[in-house]
Amino acid sequence: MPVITYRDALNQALREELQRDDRVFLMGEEVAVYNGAYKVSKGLLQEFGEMRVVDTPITELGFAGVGVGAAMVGLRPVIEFMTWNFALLAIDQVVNAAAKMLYMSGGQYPMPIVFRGPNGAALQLSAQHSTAWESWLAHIPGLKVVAPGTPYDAKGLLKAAIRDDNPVCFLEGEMLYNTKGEVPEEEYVIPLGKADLKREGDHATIVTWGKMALVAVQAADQLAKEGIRVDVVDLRTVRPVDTEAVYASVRKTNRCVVLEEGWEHSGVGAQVVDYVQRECFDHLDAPVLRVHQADVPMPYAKQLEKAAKPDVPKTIAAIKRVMYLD
Amino acid sequence: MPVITYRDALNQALREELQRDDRVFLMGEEVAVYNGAYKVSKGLLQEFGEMRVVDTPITELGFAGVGVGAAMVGLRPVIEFMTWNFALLAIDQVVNAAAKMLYMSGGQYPMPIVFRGPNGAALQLSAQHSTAWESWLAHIPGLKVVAPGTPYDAKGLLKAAIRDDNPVCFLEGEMLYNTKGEVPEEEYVIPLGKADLKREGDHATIVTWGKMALVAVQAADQLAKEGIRVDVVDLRTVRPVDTEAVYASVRKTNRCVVLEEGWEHSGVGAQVVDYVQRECFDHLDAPVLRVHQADVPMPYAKQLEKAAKPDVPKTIAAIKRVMYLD
Amino acid sequence: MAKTKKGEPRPANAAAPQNGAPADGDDAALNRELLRSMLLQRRFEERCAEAYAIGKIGGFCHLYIGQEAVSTGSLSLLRDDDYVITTYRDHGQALARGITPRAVMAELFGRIDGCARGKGGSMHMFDRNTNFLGGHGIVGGHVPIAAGVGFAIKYRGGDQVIICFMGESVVNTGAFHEALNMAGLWKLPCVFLIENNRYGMGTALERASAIHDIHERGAAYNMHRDFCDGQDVFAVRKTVGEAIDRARREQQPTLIDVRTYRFMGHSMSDAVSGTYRSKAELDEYLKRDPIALLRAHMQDAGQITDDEVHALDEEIKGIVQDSWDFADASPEPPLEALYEDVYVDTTS
Amino acid sequence: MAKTKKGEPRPANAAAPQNGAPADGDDAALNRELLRSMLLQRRFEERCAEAYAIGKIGGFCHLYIGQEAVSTGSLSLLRDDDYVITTYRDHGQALARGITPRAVMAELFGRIDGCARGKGGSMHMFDRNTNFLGGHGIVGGHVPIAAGVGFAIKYRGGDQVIICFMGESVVNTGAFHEALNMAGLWKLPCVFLIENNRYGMGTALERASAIHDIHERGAAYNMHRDFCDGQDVFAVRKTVGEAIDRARREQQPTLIDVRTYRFMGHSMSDAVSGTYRSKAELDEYLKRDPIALLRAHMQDAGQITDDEVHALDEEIKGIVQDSWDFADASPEPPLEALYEDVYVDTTS
Ligand SMILES: Cc1ncc(C[n+]2csc(CCOP(=O)(O)OP(=O)(O)O)c2C)c(N)n1
Ligand SMILES: Cc1ncc(C[n+]2csc(CCOP(=O)(O)OP(=O)(O)O)c2C)c(N)n1
Ligand SMILES: [Mg+2]
Ligand SMILES: [Mg+2]
Repeated sequence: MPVITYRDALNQALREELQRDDRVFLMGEEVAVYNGAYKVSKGLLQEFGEMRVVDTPITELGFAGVGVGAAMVGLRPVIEFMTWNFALLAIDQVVNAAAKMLYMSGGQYPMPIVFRGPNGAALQLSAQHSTAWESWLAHIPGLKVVAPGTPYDAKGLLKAAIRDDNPVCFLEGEMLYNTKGEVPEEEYVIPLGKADLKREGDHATIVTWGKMALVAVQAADQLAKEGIRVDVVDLRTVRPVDTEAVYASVRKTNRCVVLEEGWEHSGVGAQVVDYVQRECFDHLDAPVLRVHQADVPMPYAKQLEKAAKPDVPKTIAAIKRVMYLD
Repeated sequence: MPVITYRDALNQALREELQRDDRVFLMGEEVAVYNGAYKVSKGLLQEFGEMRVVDTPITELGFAGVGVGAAMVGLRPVIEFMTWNFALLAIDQVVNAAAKMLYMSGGQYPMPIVFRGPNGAALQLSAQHSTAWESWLAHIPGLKVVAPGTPYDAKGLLKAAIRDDNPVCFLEGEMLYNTKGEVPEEEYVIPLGKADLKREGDHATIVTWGKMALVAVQAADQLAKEGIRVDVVDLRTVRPVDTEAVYASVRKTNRCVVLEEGWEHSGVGAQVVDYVQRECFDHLDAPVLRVHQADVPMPYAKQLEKAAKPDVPKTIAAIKRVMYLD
Repeated sequence: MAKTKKGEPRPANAAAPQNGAPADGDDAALNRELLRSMLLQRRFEERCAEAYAIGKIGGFCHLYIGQEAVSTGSLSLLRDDDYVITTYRDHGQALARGITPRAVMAELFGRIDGCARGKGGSMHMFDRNTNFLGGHGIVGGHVPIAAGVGFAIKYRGGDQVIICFMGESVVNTGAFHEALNMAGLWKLPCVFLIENNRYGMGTALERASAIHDIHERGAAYNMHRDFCDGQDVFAVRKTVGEAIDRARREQQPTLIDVRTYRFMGHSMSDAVSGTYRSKAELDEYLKRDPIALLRAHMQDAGQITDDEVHALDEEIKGIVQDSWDFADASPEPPLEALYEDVYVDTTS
Repeated sequence: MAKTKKGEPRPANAAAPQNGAPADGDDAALNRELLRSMLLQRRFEERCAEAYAIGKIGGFCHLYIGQEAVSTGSLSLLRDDDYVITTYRDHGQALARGITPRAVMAELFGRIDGCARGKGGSMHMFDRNTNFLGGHGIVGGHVPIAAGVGFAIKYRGGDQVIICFMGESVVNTGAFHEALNMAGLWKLPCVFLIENNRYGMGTALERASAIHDIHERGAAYNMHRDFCDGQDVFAVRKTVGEAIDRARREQQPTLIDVRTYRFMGHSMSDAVSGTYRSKAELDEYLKRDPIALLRAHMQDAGQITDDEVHALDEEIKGIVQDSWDFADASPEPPLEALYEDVYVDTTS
């Protein structure tokens, strides 16, 4: 199977869906002439022309709304946010328009739109460019929220997101774009809302998604060397959550750590904890623990940033704590 | 003690703080000539003049930013959002500017600013006007988030919020403005971050805040008639959470229900569950349960709206479930 | 979803001149359609006020009384395959576009036969059949959406247009600015129609906008711009007609300041006058009631008699009563509906 | 927090003419200050590029090379108690305003002696001592903040002004529009200074804005507007000087299109030319290097000799090297700093 980058996997997904359905178009800042700020849309302008790969002014609120309008009348926009940090400016369109349109129109206006872009921290980008937004987005009924951690998942889930007739927020990772993995040549689509067991074990469960799937797998592999076997349940989609997959794992392992990139307070991780304690109450041998960003805006200085971020050692420590090994 | 409305309590707090400190000003849509869309600022224009009680154009992003700028150079703005739904347009200023300014300036620019307005649903205002935003706001380090449920709390907390040198999001309730309660004549200030035990009991705990404090108290009073005694822990501030108050109650009652106005997924309620299961694991005799809005945008039709909202019967049912009485 | 039912009034756009040329006042049949459309809105809104007072309508309710020439004049020029989008003050345009009074009233009553199945309410009228894209509650929020519809029309190479109605406060919002810049830059077939009723809630235009001739904002986007008297349905038709032509034939957007006035409070919870505008000012504007002006014109031109006006009015009152009865009889949405329409379960 | 240290260059504003009158080219002492300021920025940025390449600076890093006449020209006119706010492309203004090269470099290196204690980095220079209100990373986000500072000045009855620097892309953002409308409406003492380097990342102005003379956007806000050559420090001083006067004396805002060019890529990760702009175009603009232009003027006017230029350059290189050494020696923030500055624990 070809080994390609996460970036190329996304590029393939976009290309294939643009080819497959001429209602699909890509719009955002620098997506066309510049090939994308992170080169995810490389070559698409040449192949599909400027009506289908559209550079916008710096107007997140405006072009998100353009996407909503186009989706209302039957197109299938893929709206790129250069990063999700800037999507805050557009969030009214995502939440008050895209997510609510079907409902407030009494079912008349489905919203086949994808909002996508890198989410969370890269390296030393400081406070305004480093936030992971999935907890906000997952809060909102009407949205689906997807956060793939591998090239394979990225491609299959982006294709599914574009084909879905609901608004999908698709969270990529700047630090993931260069990561590599196997991606089949033949077409495939991964259904939204299905978790993937990235590692199997019976001592404890790590529930995670997005960029942290990599961290979880690394932690699992390191723990394996110490004889500790953990399940890594990669949710891939944080709205809806594949609760059955989570419950199945926790009922097997009786211990659970939730690993997320973002902040603790009212994070998706808290929701997973809520699900687990509610449905696996009698199975739990320890409180569910969480690993997440320090409760601070992201600092610039290298070692502060490192200290702020969730990582493999912190994950391993949490696993050991739920196993009462520390 | 005088009995006044929640609206008048807020009005008193604003008036007193405007009198006390001439760096304090109030800005927002319709706050001046119109006396506030919900009349919270009644009479303030006459008393303090148009430089200190300022009507704005409909530009949430813009005037929130004006507040941030004014706060940077030493004023103490109180920014009114006509409702928090519209604050989505301004959220970049609240989150990326106000909440992060102190940190990214390395401690040089504190942000003494209050963002306030009604939060959550009133009656039949439909999908775009009915959202409770505390779960989003509480997610953000750098913000404090306050949600008073009674006139007494509203006044004391708003005064504290205005005096605080950090950015405070202050969530009121359209449905609370006309509710009444005792408010002393003499000055008082309620510290942010302190919960209040609104009812005392030993069978179970209800943790709640904001508008739902009323619902919780009503539920408690009804349960009392059936001989079920519950603690009502009114957090009043959802960032930071007074976890000690929560733990103390749950360690006493061993059963807990979290009641919130907003949506379930990654709500503040989930965070409270996380705290409780982590710190009171061995005390819990049942999973923590939650009562919250149905996972849908708010519908207009009266009985659908009623079905969507958390209320006294749903709270009582949850209490009975954690007590295994159903 | 609303379907046009037999026996209900046809929308005025049935009478739209094929070539989009401005109507002069000579076309008696047309004028009668315009009068009917405007009168329907007036009588409908009067009954809404009544229904609101007795609690049959809830939530926020923004009446359109005084502005009827704007909706009727502009929408009378559209084709069926064109698009309309507007704000929360949407009853008037909904009716003028041809959503049935029954479906609009049922929506207001929160019933299953409403044009949004009772889920939207007063602020969120939607109707796929008439390309009525809502009823939006966030001031300014629908303007980029309108640009997106314009984009889609251009994307498909169609010759439809969209009219985007908005209050004059909208011109101060960031959403307006971002949308109009893109519409000007990309040459989108949009008519941005400001219903300038001089107040945003309690704030006079002059207290909110740094310029007062607000169509001049169009200059910032290299956009055609115009203004007209919004109480004169012929003036509206002329000015909007030119803009529609420009959008349809040249894919050029236009910003129009249509100067009108609302005769009621901002919403049902706002006094008609007293705080931010005087009774005297209101009285002055009441002299330019758009319906009275059209009727006077028609009477002067011998196009309608007093008796005919009276008969028309009675007919319309009957239609509105029918819509009330219909809405009242329509069931509330079943509880299962709560969880419907959050997601569709289709993919394409 | 940065304090001006002895032996470090004084900011050019030390030489600001008391009456704010535009400088002509005859004032040798002034011109030498201007040259010094611009050269400092140039040499500083060159070393930043080097430091970035070897990983001493991380994150996004947007250099100012080519635009130095804009910062120096405009900030040379400010008083110490005036305010400055800008974007992520902020090293140049930080130095021109008088934050020490040491404090700026230490910030870039992420060290405790940085002007934001290592927490801000390249995009977030802050300095309370010089009223330097940041370094902001959200395009357009700082423009309402600038209006807020203008509001505060007016609130207090002061006669300060604020200069708000921004890239030309900013004029398309909603934040810009909302802020400028309020500044125009309320007459705030703000100078909105567009550093129009013709590109927002890879997007040419003409592909993003529906109008190309972007200062004309000011008309939409009833605001004074002007433009000038941003490579000519005298032209910048003249045009910005008038705007500062207007702000200070009449509390009138101005929007200025200062036409400049960046000689480097958008950030350190962007090629200098090749994709969205040609080498030929770049070469054409390089002929109008603002520092070369000023030096040529001074040499022609006999205000400076080659030897003096060389000596000045060497001195400045020494200062920059000193800033590097200082930054390199400055400790990383201790781990406790992670949790500091999230909240203050004071009330007022
Ligand atoms: C973003 C936003 N801010 C505030 C409001 C509250 N609000 C509803 S209508 C209105 C006034 C709008 O005035 P205008 O645009 O002139 O329209 P009109 O009501 O006069 O038709 C305001 C402030 C809102 N709905 N959305
Ligand atoms: C709201 C927002 N959208 C997108 C970005 C990403 N971005 C950073 S700089 C930039 C280009 C800005 O160009 P301009 O305003 O002309 O300033 P210049 O970089 O040329 O100085 C973009 C798109 C951002 N930081 N903020
Ligand atoms: Mg109006
Ligand atoms: Mg630029």
